[in-house]
Amino acid sequence: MNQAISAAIADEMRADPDVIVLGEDVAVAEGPFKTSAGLLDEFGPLRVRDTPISEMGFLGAAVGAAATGLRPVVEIMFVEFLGVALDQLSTEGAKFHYLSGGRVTVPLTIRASVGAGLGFGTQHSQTLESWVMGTPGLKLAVASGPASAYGLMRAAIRDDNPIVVLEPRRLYAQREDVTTGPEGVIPLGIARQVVDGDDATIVALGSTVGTTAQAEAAASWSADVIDLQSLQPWDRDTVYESVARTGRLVTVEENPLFGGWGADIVAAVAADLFGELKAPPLRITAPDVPVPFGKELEERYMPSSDYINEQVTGLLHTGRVPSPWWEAEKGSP
Amino acid sequence: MNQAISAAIADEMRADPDVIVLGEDVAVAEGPFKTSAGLLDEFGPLRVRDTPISEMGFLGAAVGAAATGLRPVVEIMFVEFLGVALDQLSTEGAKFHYLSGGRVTVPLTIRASVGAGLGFGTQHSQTLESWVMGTPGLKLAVASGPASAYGLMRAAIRDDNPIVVLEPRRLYAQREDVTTGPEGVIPLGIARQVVDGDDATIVALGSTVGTTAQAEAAASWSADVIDLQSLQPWDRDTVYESVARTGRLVTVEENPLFGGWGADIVAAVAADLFGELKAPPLRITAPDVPVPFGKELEERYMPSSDYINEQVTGLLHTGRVPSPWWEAEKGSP
Amino acid sequence: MSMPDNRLERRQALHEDRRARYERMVEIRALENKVQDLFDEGLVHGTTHLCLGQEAVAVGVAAAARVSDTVTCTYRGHGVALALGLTPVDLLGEILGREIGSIGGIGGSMHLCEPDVGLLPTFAIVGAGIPVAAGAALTAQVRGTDDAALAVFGDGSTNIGAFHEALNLASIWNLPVVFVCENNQYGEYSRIDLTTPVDDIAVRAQAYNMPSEVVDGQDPDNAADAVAAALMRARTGGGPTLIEMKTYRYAGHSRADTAPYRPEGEFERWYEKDPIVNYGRQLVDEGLLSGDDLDAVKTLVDESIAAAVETVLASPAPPMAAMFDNVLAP
Amino acid sequence: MSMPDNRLERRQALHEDRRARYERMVEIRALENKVQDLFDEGLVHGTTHLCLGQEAVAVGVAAAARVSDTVTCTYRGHGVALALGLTPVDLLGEILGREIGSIGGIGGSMHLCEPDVGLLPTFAIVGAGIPVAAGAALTAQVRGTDDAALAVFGDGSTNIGAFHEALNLASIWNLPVVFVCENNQYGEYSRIDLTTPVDDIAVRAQAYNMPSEVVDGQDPDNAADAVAAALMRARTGGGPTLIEMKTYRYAGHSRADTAPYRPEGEFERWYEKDPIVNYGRQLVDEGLLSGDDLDAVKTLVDESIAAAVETVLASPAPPMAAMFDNVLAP
Ligand SMILES: Cc1ncc(C[n+]2csc(CCOP(=O)(O)OP(=O)(O)O)c2C)c(N)n1
Ligand SMILES: Cc1ncc(C[n+]2csc(CCOP(=O)(O)OP(=O)(O)O)c2C)c(N)n1
Ligand SMILES: [Mg+2]
Ligand SMILES: [Mg+2]
Repeated sequence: MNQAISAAIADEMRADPDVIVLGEDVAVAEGPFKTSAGLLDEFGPLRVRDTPISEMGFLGAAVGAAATGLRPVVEIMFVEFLGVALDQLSTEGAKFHYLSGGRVTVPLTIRASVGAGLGFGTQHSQTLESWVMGTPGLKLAVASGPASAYGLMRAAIRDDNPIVVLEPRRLYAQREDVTTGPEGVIPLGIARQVVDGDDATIVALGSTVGTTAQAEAAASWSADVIDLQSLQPWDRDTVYESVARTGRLVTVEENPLFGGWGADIVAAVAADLFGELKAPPLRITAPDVPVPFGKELEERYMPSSDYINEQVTGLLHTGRVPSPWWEAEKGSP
Repeated sequence: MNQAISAAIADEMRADPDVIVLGEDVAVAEGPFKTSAGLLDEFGPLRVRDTPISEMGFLGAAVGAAATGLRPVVEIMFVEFLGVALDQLSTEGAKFHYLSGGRVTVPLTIRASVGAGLGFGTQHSQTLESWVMGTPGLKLAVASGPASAYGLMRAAIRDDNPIVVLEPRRLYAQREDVTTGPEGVIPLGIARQVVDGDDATIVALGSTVGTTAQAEAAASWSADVIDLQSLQPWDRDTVYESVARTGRLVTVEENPLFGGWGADIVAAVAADLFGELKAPPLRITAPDVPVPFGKELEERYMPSSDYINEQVTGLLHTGRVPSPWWEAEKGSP
Repeated sequence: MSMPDNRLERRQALHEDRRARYERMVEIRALENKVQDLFDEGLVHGTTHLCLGQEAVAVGVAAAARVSDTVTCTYRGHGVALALGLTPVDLLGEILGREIGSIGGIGGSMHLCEPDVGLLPTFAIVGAGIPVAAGAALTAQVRGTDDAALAVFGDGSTNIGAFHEALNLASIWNLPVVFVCENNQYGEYSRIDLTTPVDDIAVRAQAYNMPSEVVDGQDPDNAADAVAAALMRARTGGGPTLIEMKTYRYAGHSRADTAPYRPEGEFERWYEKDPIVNYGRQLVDEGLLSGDDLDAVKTLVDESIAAAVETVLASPAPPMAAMFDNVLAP
Repeated sequence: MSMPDNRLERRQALHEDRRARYERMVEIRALENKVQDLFDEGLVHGTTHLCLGQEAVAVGVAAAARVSDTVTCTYRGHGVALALGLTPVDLLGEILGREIGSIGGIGGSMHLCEPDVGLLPTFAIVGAGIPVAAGAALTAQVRGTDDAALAVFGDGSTNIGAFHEALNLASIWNLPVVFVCENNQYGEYSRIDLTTPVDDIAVRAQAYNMPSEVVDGQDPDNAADAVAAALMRARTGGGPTLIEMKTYRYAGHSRADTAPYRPEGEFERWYEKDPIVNYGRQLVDEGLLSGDDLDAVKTLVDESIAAAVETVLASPAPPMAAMFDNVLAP
């Protein structure tokens, strides 16, 4: 996936001289995750820049550059680092268009790596969509693999709004053939149905798309598996159409239950398709704990395909929301 | 309400010499909203301190002070300013207990004023619970008036965890008799039923508690109105008990729909009380826009008691979720 | 004497004509006093932060910068905005929340904007405009123009991280940006020495190996010259500069604050350096204006502000649907 | 020669005995090398940030501070943690994610903690520990003890806002805190001069009217003396100090980084100042140790690290339920 990201940025940089890249060690070192491979070589140090460690400063500079005509692509190495820079994203960049009566645009793409699974520990393993959600004026997309990353990244760079693109870190090493060029672009705000099935609609995002598809393939049931792709705005049409058909909604999230994006999907569906649900909506999530380091614990923290299978099976058999795995675990001494 | 807050802090400062107060202009000026009246006089400059404008710095210092034995109460004048300090709250303070194997505690209270209605404009009028939600290790409470502010503040200061207490700014001028002393303390994590009724369970928080009670009093229907008080953790027992009885759930939020706290309540109820809902869960919120300044626009932005009444009436009459007011408004030229 | 109401002409005048600088300072003061009156009459929803006493800094900055430069400024931005070329109607319209305002009444006193004269949306978050100005300078650098950017901010803002990060970035990238600190001696209700352990903000530039200067901010020519020199350095590849303008906030921090925390006699001492009184005297001494001219300026300005108030009060509130505009760019 | 395994004794030894300082540096180096080996063998889940080459700073800090002082430190904290008194088992246990680790295998390499010797949870966010140390100093000030706090952080961290805000706060409040910058010449893969426009980090203290000093960080006594002097000033009401320790990171930034970006000969030049080689030589010259003693220390340390690895590998992974512990305090 890191190659797809480099390629997407390179393609946009070729197409538009206003596209620049900023971040810590994105230039000479080509990015800590090699997501800007070849960019410095091809586009030079004026457009591809290593920054000091100062996320507020360079994200703010990117807001200013975007507001005056450039199209910066900013790397936030781990999404947690937005915690030192959120003001510029949410309170400045996201509100400039509004606060200029529509006369200033902020075509800014912020890429951030997210998620658990690589042993980076509690402060470098969250997904944190919740920090970005609920901010009108921002868009938010999440990549689920190489093709998805390529397509969303190109769309994000072309968009005239500030956009956060989250990249599940453990997918960087994933490889697949990617359609590049215009046909590879994935419009923002559109979900993608990955698997077709009957018994449920399972909405996944980022890292959980693959796990969910795997779960479905191995399961005794079949389901529509939807890669939401964009979270802000999210694609009601695709989700509603599917739920109207299957009658069951499941969301699969890598984040803790409380504050997770799944609640928004569930709340919307529960309100708008109330009569059409055959079973309670089920949210499959990580537990409400900081991400633990120990390898087995970290593995368990993320919803596995076995666990997804188990949970959906439970829902289908009983018509009720099954207990999450940790209820038993926490009970035991 | 500002007097109640001053009184709560003063009572805790009297009870425990480790309680200190930090913030911009909280000492000599007694707080921009007069929420620390009398504290400098009574407790002196060692314990009541004006800070430079550096929320990351003084919130971080408060984390360090809390981790080494003090019980700081930190004022974040407008909740948006957490955008320059979130790292210390969410990534440091909230995780210290976990990352010390339970050996370090962070008894830290962060007070922040929130909400629209006073004409402070787009960058000073949000509620932003969403920034704090979804962070295991943090607690979050929201005051709905003087007694509530007094009780929650005292509980927060005594608690051994980092807690954010949000204070709806337009309630500062509200006055009511407040039971002080131990009986006035409101345990965290407990909701309070404000009104009893039959037709629905309406869950409100902060500024919407009063508006909702008002709406209910004027309505042709009756409802349980619940002041959630604590959002993290929130009181499932009280909400579930009520919904199980009324069969209808409504949440009333001052924030935009997407990313709002109501989604979590709705998602939980939709899952756990699926069979018991007689109508779709309804979320009454502000529209998904930055907070506008113009007086009439800002008034309209916040759910009014008339609008709440209208929405709930619509739900009861049709059994469906009524359109929000802005659907019509946006449609018109 | 004339008062152009076209924004670009208003701006142009400051470059060419020192009498226009005087006029503009008088206008800023009159507008701010009017805002306070309107506030006291209950006509201003929300809050205001007046720049009374700081008029010369605003005019100096605007006189030195050109319209293709980008300026970021704070909530205490009425003066800077007027000086850059916005009209009293633009401002009062916005402050009073009317459709005719700078951004249609959606922003209020703290949120003004006018791209035509280089003003990005003003910032209600302390320090936030500083890195944004560095970013505007980055645009000029990447595009190879000789435009520059300016950040205008207060003394208290130099204690926040964004200031530090922006100056460091600007220095290491040699960005064409001028950081203008309006040291008005106070951040909210706190005197600067209670929050800031240095006497001169300008020394902070040393931490970034950046040139800096302390400037008397009560003289518009002086202010303009300092900014112009820094801009010239910026445009010619010499990198950023920090300029500390010593000035004074005559009013309280905001709204109804009467500044009781101010030591006795402080205001009076600063008033001896009043930019309008002194600059007027200077222009008279130089024979550029007569004493009568000064009175005429005042009269003209008062009339124009009164007319602006009238226009604004006759302008409608923004339509309800306006709150849904411009959330996202198409 | 003895190697106490009690944390307090380990710490105590550094105050009293320069041979212990030598031992501890050898131990840090051996442990870091072992961590690299274990990583290369695939036994370390996640990442590591080694402090090879920086051993003298860690030992100097720990020798000067007392256990009632509070220390904040970064992800590059193995050395500081060992020096403060944590045992190789504490560290390796945590790094390998075992129950026997410093915090039970919940944190990993970047998250060590030991309140008994004053170590708060180490920080994986650049700069975050700096204000937290100021806060620990605030506790001492409010309580009127003569304890102090120390923040240990890298050169690259001085470009982030938290550094600036913390130093400003510490200065204006005269807090008893010592800011120890380990200038190891690199932040990740970037040489410091690419991100930081000053030659000496120490000059940045001028922006806060704070004393500062550039110190040779390759000599543990030198480092200890500088920190001790600053601590003494802090304890006696003299306020904060910024100390820049010039040092060098022998390994890459993390994990498999081989530091290809390093200019030819740079490592070799720094290795001439190797803290262990030189300090060993010095102790021999002074007659405190013999050449054989140096060998014996190495052997002893290697054995103890080997034993620690064995102990740790025999320790179980944390139970699944451990992830639910300590989320909230009761
Ligand atoms: C991050 C942040 N913290 C606090 C505030 C509240 N606040 C508004 S103005 C102000 C004082 C700023 O002082 P200074 O920078 O000197 O500017 P001045 O108002 O004097 O022009 C403060 C603390 C804010 N708007 N943003
Ligand atoms: C806020 C933040 N930004 C970026 C990073 C990623 N990062 C980890 S270590 C590092 C380099 C830090 O350099 P320095 O402060 O010199 O410390 P050193 O690693 O050399 O000890 C960076 C950029 C981070 N952890 N936190
Ligand atoms: Mg000021
Ligand atoms: Mg370094």
